[in-house]
Amino acid sequence: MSQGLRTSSGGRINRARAVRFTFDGRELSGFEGDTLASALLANGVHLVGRSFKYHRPRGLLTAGAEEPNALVAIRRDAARVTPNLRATEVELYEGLEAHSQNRWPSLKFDAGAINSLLSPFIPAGFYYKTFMWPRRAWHRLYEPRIRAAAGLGLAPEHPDPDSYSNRFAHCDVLVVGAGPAGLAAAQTAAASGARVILCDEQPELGGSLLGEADPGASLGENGRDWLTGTIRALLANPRVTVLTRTTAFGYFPHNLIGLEQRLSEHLAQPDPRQPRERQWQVRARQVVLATGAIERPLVFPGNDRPGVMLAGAVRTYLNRYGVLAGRRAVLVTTHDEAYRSALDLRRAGAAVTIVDARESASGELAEVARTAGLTVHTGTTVIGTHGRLRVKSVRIQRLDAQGRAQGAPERIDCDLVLMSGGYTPSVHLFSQSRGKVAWSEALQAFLPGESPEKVRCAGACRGVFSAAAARRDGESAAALAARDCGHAVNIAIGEPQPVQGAGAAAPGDLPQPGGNPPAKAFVDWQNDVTSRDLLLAAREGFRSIEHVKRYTTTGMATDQGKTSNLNALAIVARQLGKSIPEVGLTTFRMPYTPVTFGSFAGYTRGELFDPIRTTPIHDWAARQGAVFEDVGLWKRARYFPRNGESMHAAVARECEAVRRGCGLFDASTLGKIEVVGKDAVTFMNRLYVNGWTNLAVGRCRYGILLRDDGFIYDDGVVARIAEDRFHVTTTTGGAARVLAMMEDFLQTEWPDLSVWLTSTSEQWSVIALQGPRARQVLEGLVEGVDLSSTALPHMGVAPGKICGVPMRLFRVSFTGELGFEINVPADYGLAVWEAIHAAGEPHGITPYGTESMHVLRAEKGFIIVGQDTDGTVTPDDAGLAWAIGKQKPDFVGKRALERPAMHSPERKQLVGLLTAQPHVVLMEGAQIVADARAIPPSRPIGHVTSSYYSATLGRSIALALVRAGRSRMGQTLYVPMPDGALAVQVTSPVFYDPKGSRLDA
Amino acid sequence: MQRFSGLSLIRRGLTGQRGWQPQWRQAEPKAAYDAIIVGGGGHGLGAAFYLAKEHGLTRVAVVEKGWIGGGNTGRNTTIIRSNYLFDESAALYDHSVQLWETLSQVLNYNVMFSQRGVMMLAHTVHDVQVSQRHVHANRANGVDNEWLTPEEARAICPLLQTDDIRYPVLGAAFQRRGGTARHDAVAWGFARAADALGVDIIENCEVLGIRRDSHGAACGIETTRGFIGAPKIGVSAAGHSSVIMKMAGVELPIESYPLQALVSEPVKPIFPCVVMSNTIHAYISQSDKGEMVIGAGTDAYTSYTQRGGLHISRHALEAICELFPMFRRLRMLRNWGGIVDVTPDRSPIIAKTPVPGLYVNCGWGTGGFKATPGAAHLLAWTIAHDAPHPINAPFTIERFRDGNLIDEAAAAAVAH
Amino acid sequence: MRDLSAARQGPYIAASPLVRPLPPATRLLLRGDPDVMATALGALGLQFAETACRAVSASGRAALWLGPDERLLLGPQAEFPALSELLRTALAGRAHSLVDVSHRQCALEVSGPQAGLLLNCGCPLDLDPAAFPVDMCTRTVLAKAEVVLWRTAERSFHLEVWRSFVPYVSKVLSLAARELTA
Amino acid sequence: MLLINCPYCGERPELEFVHGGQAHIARPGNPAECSDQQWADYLYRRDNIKGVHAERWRHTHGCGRFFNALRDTTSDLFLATYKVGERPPAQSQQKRATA
Repeated sequence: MSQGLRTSSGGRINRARAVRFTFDGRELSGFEGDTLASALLANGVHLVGRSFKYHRPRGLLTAGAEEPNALVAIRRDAARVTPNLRATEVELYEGLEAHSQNRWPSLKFDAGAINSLLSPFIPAGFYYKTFMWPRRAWHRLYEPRIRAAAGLGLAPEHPDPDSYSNRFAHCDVLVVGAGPAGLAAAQTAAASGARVILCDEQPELGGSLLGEADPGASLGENGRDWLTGTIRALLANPRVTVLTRTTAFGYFPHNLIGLEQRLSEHLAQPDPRQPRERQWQVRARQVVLATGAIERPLVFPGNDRPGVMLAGAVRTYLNRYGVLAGRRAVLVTTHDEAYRSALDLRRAGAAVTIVDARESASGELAEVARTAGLTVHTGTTVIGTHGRLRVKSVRIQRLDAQGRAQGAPERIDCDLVLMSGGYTPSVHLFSQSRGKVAWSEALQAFLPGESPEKVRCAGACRGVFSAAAARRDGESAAALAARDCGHAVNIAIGEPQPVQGAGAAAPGDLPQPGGNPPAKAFVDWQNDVTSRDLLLAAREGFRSIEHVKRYTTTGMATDQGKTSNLNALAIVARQLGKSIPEVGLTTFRMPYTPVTFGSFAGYTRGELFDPIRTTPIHDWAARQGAVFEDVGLWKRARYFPRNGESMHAAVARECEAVRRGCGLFDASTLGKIEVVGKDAVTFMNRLYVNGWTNLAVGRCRYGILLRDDGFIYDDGVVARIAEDRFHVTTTTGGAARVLAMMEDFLQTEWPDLSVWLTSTSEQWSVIALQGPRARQVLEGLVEGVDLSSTALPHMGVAPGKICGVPMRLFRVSFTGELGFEINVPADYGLAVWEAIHAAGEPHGITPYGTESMHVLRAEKGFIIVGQDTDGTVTPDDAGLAWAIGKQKPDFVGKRALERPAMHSPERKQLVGLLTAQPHVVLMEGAQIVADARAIPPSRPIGHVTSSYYSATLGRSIALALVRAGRSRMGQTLYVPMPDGALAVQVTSPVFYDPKGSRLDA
Repeated sequence: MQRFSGLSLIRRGLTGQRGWQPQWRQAEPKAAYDAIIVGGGGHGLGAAFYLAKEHGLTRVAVVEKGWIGGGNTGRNTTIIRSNYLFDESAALYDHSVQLWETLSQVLNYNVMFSQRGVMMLAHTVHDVQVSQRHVHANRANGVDNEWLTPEEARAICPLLQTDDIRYPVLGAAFQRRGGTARHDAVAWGFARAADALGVDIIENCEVLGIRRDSHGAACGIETTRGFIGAPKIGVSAAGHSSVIMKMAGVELPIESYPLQALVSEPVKPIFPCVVMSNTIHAYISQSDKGEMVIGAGTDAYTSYTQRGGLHISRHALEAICELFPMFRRLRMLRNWGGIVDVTPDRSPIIAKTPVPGLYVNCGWGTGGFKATPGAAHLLAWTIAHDAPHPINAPFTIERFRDGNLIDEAAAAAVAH
Repeated sequence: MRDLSAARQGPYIAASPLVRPLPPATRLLLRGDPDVMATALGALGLQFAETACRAVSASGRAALWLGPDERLLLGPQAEFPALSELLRTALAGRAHSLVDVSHRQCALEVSGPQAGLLLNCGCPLDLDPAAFPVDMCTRTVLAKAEVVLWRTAERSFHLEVWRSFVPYVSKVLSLAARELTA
Repeated sequence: MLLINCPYCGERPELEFVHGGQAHIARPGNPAECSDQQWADYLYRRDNIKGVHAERWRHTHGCGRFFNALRDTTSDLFLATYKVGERPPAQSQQKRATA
């Protein structure tokens, strides 16, 4: 299959390297340097896609990122299928496999094309007006049909094996776009010594110059040498980072710009260990936007047939890729610049007829065209085209000044139609910087004005279209930017020149004889929005451009209106009798062009999605076959199953061991804060509900922390290590929160206090040894501390050594048994744990996990903040009012506790619940009602917070928050479950050793 | 009001669809009305509709600073559910879901309410406890919600990755009556129906002040298009509620934060329901056009810029890629932001205010869209009766003074 | 009964070409007013200066400014008793807080011509020598972990990482390093 | 990701900071004398200004200090940052924040 439309010479492709690829299974070949689009064209393939709604056959419209039609899926293997890529952006590589989209069974014969016949009955927004009867049909019948017809490419179905990377970067001057303006800007900034980043979405530097027959010639004196010299200098300069295949997709506050660098998309065999894309977050002191301009299509009947393309694109395919898109071309234009394309085509041997809608075409280029023998029709419009899968002819009609037909329409046979409505400066990124754009009547375009960010625009994106002028514009913008960064600018550069008008034509649709709006005149190619749709929207009262956009979906396709917004705006403005600036633009939003989800995630995936925090004893537990649970970022051993035990069986065994012998529990994840200073006790008194003044050195107390709304925020044992030093423990989840709250009060409310905070959460490994035999196990190991109850009573703390390692020994118990918590410096945690475990063998020492800890503490009626409380529970609700220091004038939350709602008898209070059938374990979160027969909405009076089977008590136990709970002791309440209500009796929350005698063993 | 139906489409199709009239009039402000609604979003337009339809108040005006549906109504992720924890919230949001179920027919405007189910994932033991409490509490309040095992969750949403991810999915709470709707259609549907009942919809009319009579009661609003009088003023201005209410000296306990959302490029249908995860902060559904609609969290600081930081979108997409690893290759098409007014207990305020004749509907935070018809109906009732409906009675400004908070966020957040 | 004082077990550290674990050290977190800092640094033989985000180091000891009233004092592991005692006596009677955090965190060294580039895979700071000169130190973030970053030489950074975050930080650096060495 | 000028450490990325809500809301000296409304106002009432407002930040992953800032909530640009205890620098409320 020879490349029928390939020119014999020319183009920036490597004709020595043929590259084979497939499109919908067809074997084709192009050259190295081709895009999929140019290679397809070279092979005479114009039909590349089907439109979203009417499934109309579509060909390439453009040669760049603004392409609305040529959306393809690229498949490398089953797990590497990427939908919705633009063929114009896909660089060809050996063995590339491309598939067209949104058509069944094939591109040529698409059943969806039926919609095109139904088009009179399915205008814009038709789905709001129907599909409402019968009511149930929407979910079962209509919606599935609509969803099946919608969507473009197929969503990937397998996990993506590719990896993505991210990088922060900083520079003095970030230049976006490496066309004439951008290259000049980067070079000028670099020359001043500034640190520069230059990025461009293309694989090659040069921007619009790449589409010219002789790049550089248009750059003024020694243009060619300047171009090659500048590129070489930039690539060699260590202070300049040049990023090709990199799109600046988002402008964020304070000059933070998001870049998307495609690293391996163009390679036949990417290295699997290397990332596919990298997302940069660049903080730039100054930004120079040189983002160029996008050619506007024209709106006339039948302007969407394959073979109808933008004039600049045809010129690019010819000059850059050596592809002559057609032999008999018709150029339809309202703009002088487009004549260059006609002249280049002519030179390449194509026949070209020019149809200029303007009254006269007197520009210099028009004269050149005429002298080159091209026929130029003026004051002529296009009233239709012909050709289903490829344009075959256009019908043109001369109009008089009043728009009336003059003479008969004329048909011109052709295989290619070029169109150009002028250029739209790309102000996307500038607008994202919250810069204000202003309408230029002379240029018929919105130009960048002022921005609150440190940004300047240069070249075509601010209406300076000629390459030579753009070059000078880039130099002056960069000189000012470099100067604002404090770099001396050595060359005399004036202020950027104000923009002069170039007599551009107004956007909108070409005039039609008799003025009635034509059928099938497309404004938004991809979403199939016609000028008639816009008129319908205006007619139905959608007058704001934002309403028109949402009602017709113009500008909402994957090209985000890059080729349609201005024309749509102009058509709506004329319909409403307003000027274009009065109607205004819709909001520009990131990303400029679509950006891969994976690159936003970067390294944050799998094991690195969130840090996995493990304690010093984790590996020992893992070797024992522990099952772990996630608590915040921590992994905590939940239970230690032996030879296939269920959790239930393991927990029963572990609890038995603690109650009878002794158990070992890793409490290292608890938060720990060292509060030090002469005002430490004053600080603790102001913060926690408890009184601390009378807590002796060497003693501990269970502390409760509220927030100033009166609700329990955290709790934990507080030990007085010295007169001016407290060791405060918090819940695992509360560690960072509590420290932040403490610093807040200290720094902003009580800066006079002489006290400081230091987190010691990870300084200490904490080994809880609980059970009647705990002391016997410890005796052999510790030195320098008297373990007797008199010397070290319950809630005592003492320094000492264990196996030669410094230790803080706490006598505390969260199980109700004789208990110790051995705190040793973290790196010693594992060795000391193993030593204690070994010493405990004869005493039946057993490791237990968080599940057993929960059961043991529930048997004692101890609360777990976050489970038995939920941010709406006061100390009294939880039965902890005893902890409140009565004489204290204030503590955090005290005032809030005096509010009326805090004393309502109807508050939920913590109680115990015993099921009528002892072996039934209530579900945590189950609701409690007073009346068994209550049918929803049954206004429950409480809910179960903790519920377990207690091996010790031989039955299930539960804690619950119940309205006026403490006044319902002995009452029977009900827990509604799907298969019937369960009877429960309200009891005290302490089920085991209520007097606490076992603690003082 | 021209009737919408398949037939009407065909009939008018024969004459080039030129027979359609404006869906709502571009009304000029009159000097006085029986009631004014400030804010032309779904809540405001809906309130005007219910005032006219259920309370016979037809001299009503909706005053909108920009274009109707241009605020949060046009910027949200369109999720609808009522599986809230507390009795007061369950009643409020389910009142709304019940209205959603017939809204297309009531308005004769297809709002595309799709009850495809909303699945809230549980990743930790704590999550499981919180989710199951929701399931039980919802069932007790007559709100459908069921607990799913990871296998059952995957049966409903096959793409969901439950294992060998950082926080494996331990289960999910699934409300079948939850789902999504087409947000723009809600604003336009209410506008058209209200307009047909005589309500004046006045766009491009910014409120500059609230005038009060000698007794201190509200009696009208100063706007960029002149003074408009009315004895009853309902403010439903979402992120701008503080700005408007301060004009009447009413201080609110709300802060306005940027909330971002994003869509992918459209793909063929592959995602059947709505999936949400509090633990890894992400929620996702697929629009009828084929785009994945993904919600992010709020930014850390208050802002009226309607945009947020790149790190916030990155955080949301990290989570989506973790739960749906095949979506890594999808591409973001568009990212935007709104302004959500957040109260200390994450529950709304639909109530009378200290200023007689002035009513407020605000504080919906990230959950306003799902409440649209319910909030509208209750605001209209409160205005018409000068007293709250039993459902919105608890949602007062005074609750913060007395401590009767309805704290939906607290329950989920605290990890022991 | 065995003496375990030598049986230390640090966290897992993923290997990577530019990252080297540093040996265990003495770490004392000192909080107090500038005059307390001056006294302490004097006692340690270090040159006191009030400048923010700067570290001073001499003969194996260092003092890292982490906040206006907070410095991390580093020394060899063996000198822990001597240093603690030296500071206790020097600061006796002065309002301050001195807390041993030797085991709370571990130190990694990131060095080589691409050290800054590697760190910028997760650290948002400008690590160009002009912006982050030798002896600059600060708490900052690296991906989802908090670290203390201290440039000890033109191409060498000292990283302090809390113990349970060391596996995560080292794995992120190891993964990101793959792109640099290729 | 904002760039925030910490009064102690200089310009740092937002990732190192935690927002602390509206500034200059001092906790009442003697809570016992406050009415319920006054206490609720301390806890919950916020100005939520659209324009230049004073807010708190903490350089959590930095020097750890709380400080205040004047920021324009319609552009997210900072006018000034200043230490706890200092008065906000004289800024006319209407001055538009420029970069």
